Amino acid sequence: MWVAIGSLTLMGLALGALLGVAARYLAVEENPIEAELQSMLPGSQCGQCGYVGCAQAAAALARHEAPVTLCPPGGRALAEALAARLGVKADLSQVVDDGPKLAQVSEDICIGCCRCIKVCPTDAVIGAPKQIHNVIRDACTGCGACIERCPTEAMALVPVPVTLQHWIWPKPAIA
Amino acid sequence: MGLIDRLFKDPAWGVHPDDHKRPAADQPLRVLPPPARLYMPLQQHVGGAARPVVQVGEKVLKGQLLAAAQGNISAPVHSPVSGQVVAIGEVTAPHPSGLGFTAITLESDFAERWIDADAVADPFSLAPEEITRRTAAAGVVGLGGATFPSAVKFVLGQRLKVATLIVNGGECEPYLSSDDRLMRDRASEVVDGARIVMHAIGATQVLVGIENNKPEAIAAMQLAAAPFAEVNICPVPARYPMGSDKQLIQTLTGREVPADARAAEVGVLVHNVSTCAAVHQAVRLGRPLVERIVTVNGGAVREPGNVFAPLGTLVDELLAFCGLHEAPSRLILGGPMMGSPLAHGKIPLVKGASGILAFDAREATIPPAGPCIRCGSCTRACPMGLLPLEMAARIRHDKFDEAAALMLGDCISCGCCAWVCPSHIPLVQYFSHAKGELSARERTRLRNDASRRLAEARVLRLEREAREKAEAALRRKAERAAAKAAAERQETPGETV
Amino acid sequence: MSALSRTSAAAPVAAPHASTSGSVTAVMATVMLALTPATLYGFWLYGWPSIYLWLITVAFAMLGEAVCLRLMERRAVPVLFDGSAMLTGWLLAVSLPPWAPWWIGALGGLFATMLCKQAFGGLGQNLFNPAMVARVALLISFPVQMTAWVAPLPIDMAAAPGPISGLLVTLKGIPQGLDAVSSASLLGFAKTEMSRGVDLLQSLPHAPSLSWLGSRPGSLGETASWLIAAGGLLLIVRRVISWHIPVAMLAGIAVPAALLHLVDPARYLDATTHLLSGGAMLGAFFIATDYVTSPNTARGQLIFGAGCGVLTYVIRTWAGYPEGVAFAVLLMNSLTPIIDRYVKPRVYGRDRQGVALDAPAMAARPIVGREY
Amino acid sequence: MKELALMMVGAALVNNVILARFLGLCSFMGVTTRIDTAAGMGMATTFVITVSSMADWAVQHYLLDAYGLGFLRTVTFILVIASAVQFTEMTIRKVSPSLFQMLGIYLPLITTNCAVLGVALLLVEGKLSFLASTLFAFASAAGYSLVMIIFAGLRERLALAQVPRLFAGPPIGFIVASLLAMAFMGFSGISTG
Repeated sequence: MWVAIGSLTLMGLALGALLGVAARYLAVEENPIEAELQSMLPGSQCGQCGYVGCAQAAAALARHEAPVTLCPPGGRALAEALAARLGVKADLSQVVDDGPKLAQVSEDICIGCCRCIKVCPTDAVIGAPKQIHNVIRDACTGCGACIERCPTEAMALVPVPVTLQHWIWPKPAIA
Repeated sequence: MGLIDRLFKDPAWGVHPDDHKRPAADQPLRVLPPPARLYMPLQQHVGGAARPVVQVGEKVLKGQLLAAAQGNISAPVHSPVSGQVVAIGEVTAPHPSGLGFTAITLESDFAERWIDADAVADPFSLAPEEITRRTAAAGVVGLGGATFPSAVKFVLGQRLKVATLIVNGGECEPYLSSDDRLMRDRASEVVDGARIVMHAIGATQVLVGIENNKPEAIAAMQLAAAPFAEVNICPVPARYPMGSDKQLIQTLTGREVPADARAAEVGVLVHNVSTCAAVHQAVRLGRPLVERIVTVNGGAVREPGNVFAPLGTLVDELLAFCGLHEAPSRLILGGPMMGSPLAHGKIPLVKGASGILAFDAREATIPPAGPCIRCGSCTRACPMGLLPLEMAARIRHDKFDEAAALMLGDCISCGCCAWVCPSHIPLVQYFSHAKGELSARERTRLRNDASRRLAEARVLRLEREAREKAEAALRRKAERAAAKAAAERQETPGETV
Repeated sequence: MSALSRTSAAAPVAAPHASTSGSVTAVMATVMLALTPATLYGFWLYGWPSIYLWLITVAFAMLGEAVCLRLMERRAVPVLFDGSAMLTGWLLAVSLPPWAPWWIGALGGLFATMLCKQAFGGLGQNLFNPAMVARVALLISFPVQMTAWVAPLPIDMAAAPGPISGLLVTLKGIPQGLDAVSSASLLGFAKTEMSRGVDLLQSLPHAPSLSWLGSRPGSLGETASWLIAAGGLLLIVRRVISWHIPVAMLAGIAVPAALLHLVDPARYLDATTHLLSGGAMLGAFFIATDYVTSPNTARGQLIFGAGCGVLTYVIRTWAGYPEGVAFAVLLMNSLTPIIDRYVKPRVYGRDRQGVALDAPAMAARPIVGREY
Repeated sequence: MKELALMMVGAALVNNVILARFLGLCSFMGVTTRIDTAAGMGMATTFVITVSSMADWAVQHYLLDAYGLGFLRTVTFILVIASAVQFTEMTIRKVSPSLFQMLGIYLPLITTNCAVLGVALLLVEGKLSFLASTLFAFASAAGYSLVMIIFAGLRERLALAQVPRLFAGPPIGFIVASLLAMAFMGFSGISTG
């Protein structure tokens, strides 16, 4: 009886001590995956995922608290990349990815209120008070933050037109 | 071409489709009279589109500059007829998408009046830079189908001190015979052009690779090249895709072009025979590239053959010139292995168009695709040593990164794999789809990087503005305080004095 | 005019706009053609029961395929007649004991196409050779029936069962007392004698004889080595298969056999015996070369073939079963994805590891054009 | 020497932990979607099996047998195994975070991987010497890794196949496993010859 208790206690203590030593030498400071995830995210801090910014979203992803499909601007490609990186299976059927979009100002409705300029995360809207605003296409991420702010619904997201250079062969129909 | 040759001498890669070149190749070259209306696209080359320099309503002469090159890699466009500019607008591009692109519409006055040619009697007395300049000004681009501006390649060749010019007379695509016809009829122009190119890039020898299924062309070229020791005519086995740069270089020199390098980096430069003839026209005669030989072939064509046609001619006009038995079941720009399907015939002839194929119903029928049986035919046929079946299986499941890891990027879209597939799987379409998706992702990535920088810049800006605002507030406060103090002082002047 | 040249504006058809005249059905037909002489010889050698067994096996293989296609609500006709199910049934039939009862063929045929092929998604998707899976499953489940070899009893001999009594053999089993039944093939005989402690030098003179002609007890279509080899050569000449797998597999059997026979002839059979026994020839030319379940690079095929050969030899020599081709093929089938993953052809402009070649080194190479 | 070699072949191939003894099926189905992951799992489990069987041998001989504490066998063995697993987990987390991510929950679950305890108990049953038991454990683990890698290769290809909906996922996985087990039956009889 005492031999059993004693031996088990001793074994536990010895192995525990061993692990304790090992834990000191093999300590991992931070989750290195977080920085990598953050670099994969768009980084426009648009907030559509519900987190304050991309860094917070990356942290949530690393803790497996957020779904890989969280980022609307990243679309399907980003969701796939995140799923592969995190080694999880993602249900990508829910991701609506109907191509990249751009904000566009409807010039006869815009009143030049400048509200969209203030919310644009990439400074893609230019204009001055009482002047019709415009969107710099190369800078717009299509995040849609301006749409909600526009008091006259002059802002709309339009799909990026397909050009000869950007046209993609359709995938063959699977036999 | 015996069994021994087949076993040991012929390359292991590639396929050997029925070439269907004759009788079209044996028909004498016909000249298409200028059509009433032509559509000269601004982008007939790799690189930036040309910028129009003519106004609607302006009268132009044949060979007059219509649009100037724009950017480092670009080529100008010249008028293929004399006449009048009637519009600058959109026409359907010779592209599988059927999307439009900008073209200058011309109305021909049928006078065929050329601009005053700036001919050069002895191009070999010119500096290489001058030849390059003239070639660029004439709008010469790679006429084999790649349509890369030739002058840019000359500069590359000069810079990398290329010693060997390879002239590509492979023309391995079935049905096509425009290069064959050119070499038979204008061999001396090709040889002269090749020597001018050699002079321009500072090379010391020219190797002309011609597939051995064109004995007449080989004979004509040998005759034309006889006076010039540096020009060697090298018959090569007729095997698709011998006309691909990389495979021709490998066959003629034993060198391979490394995956991340250009041909010039291994000391060779490849130009098509038609390009050489165009250089001859441009430098020796001062004529810009406004016409080309195009093969009109296919089961639906009544009189298949080669036609010398002005660029910008509609495909319909070419087909009408050669006659049709029946409504074509499929129209193809280029050869059957790599050509683009055309949605209709209202598409202009461009610089890179070596052939127009109008297939009848029988030719256009490809059996429906079946499952892959992993027979490995595609692997054996692939001239690049890739694994088409493995890449396609991954692309089918949208695993583009895995396909890229199998070197999808090295695929030259030659079509050998899809041609040889007993299950008739459209492998090339899988690869084109995946390449498009991958480049779209790359664009998205670059865009994301750019927007991240913009977002960071915005944060900095907001911080700076807040700081400046605070400073300004402080300053105003200080000024106000100072002003107040001054006012107080003014009220009590006695103290300051 | 434009109306004349208008083609369908639907989804564009990608290049190439031409295609080989070959097809899956043509490939299957060529393999069946190559298999025909050995099968006909088997029919002649083992008489009517073998013909019935062949018919039943092929019929049930196709039935299994048809049932699965119906269950998946796909049109059965085009897939059923692409020849793959028939070939699967055929290959299974020729590897069965010729006088096996009908339910062996029926079960095997159904098992091969339903569980080993259609469950994976049909042609091209299976991981294991369906015919060999069925054969192994039968061998494990019904060892008695699957090793009841009959001595050759050519169809034109008086003692051979006629069409009616042959049918009875297939349906009701081999009648008692028919002296056509012989206990074992040479490999089985050697194994039994060895386990009784009789070494080969003493037992071999009493062993069933072997020959290229194939007049020996064995599976339906496995015995006529020269006919199988001729069929295999036809496939190689017609470029249906390449030489790599057959040569590597036969070498994989012959080399260790020859070496060990040299070391101890009393314990190890010689190479010729191994090559002519069992399913070695059939396996090398028709079974291991199955496209779907073998690697598709030349080097991979050499590894695969050699593996099949060596494993066949190992199982024949040391393991419990007298014949190892089926097991060896299945084991190598399971390794095929790994071989395919690590053995890839060299990509143009890259070395074997996929690293781009060095441009300056390449530029320094002398220009060597070949004369054509 | 020959006996040892035969015993190792028997432990690795003939009486394969997964295919013949049906141990460790949890990780066999769980982490074999990719070859890399399966190889990582195989190495981790090999380490755990080998180390813990060495320790277990010592525990069995010098503690349990010596003091007649046979009833403590399972508890003590699990204690040893759990420690080995903890150590492995820490090492992998340090050395290869991506492998750590991919193995996920299956890494700590090596503790409850019956293959580990199974091999340890088989050793006790076999009453082998220290060297023989270590080699037996290593060979068993190598057989486990081999089958894991083969199965992962097959599943990678299966992921590209168009398996009917009815069979997709675990069903076809088990069918493949059964066919693989059948193929491995070809080795039966080797270790006794």
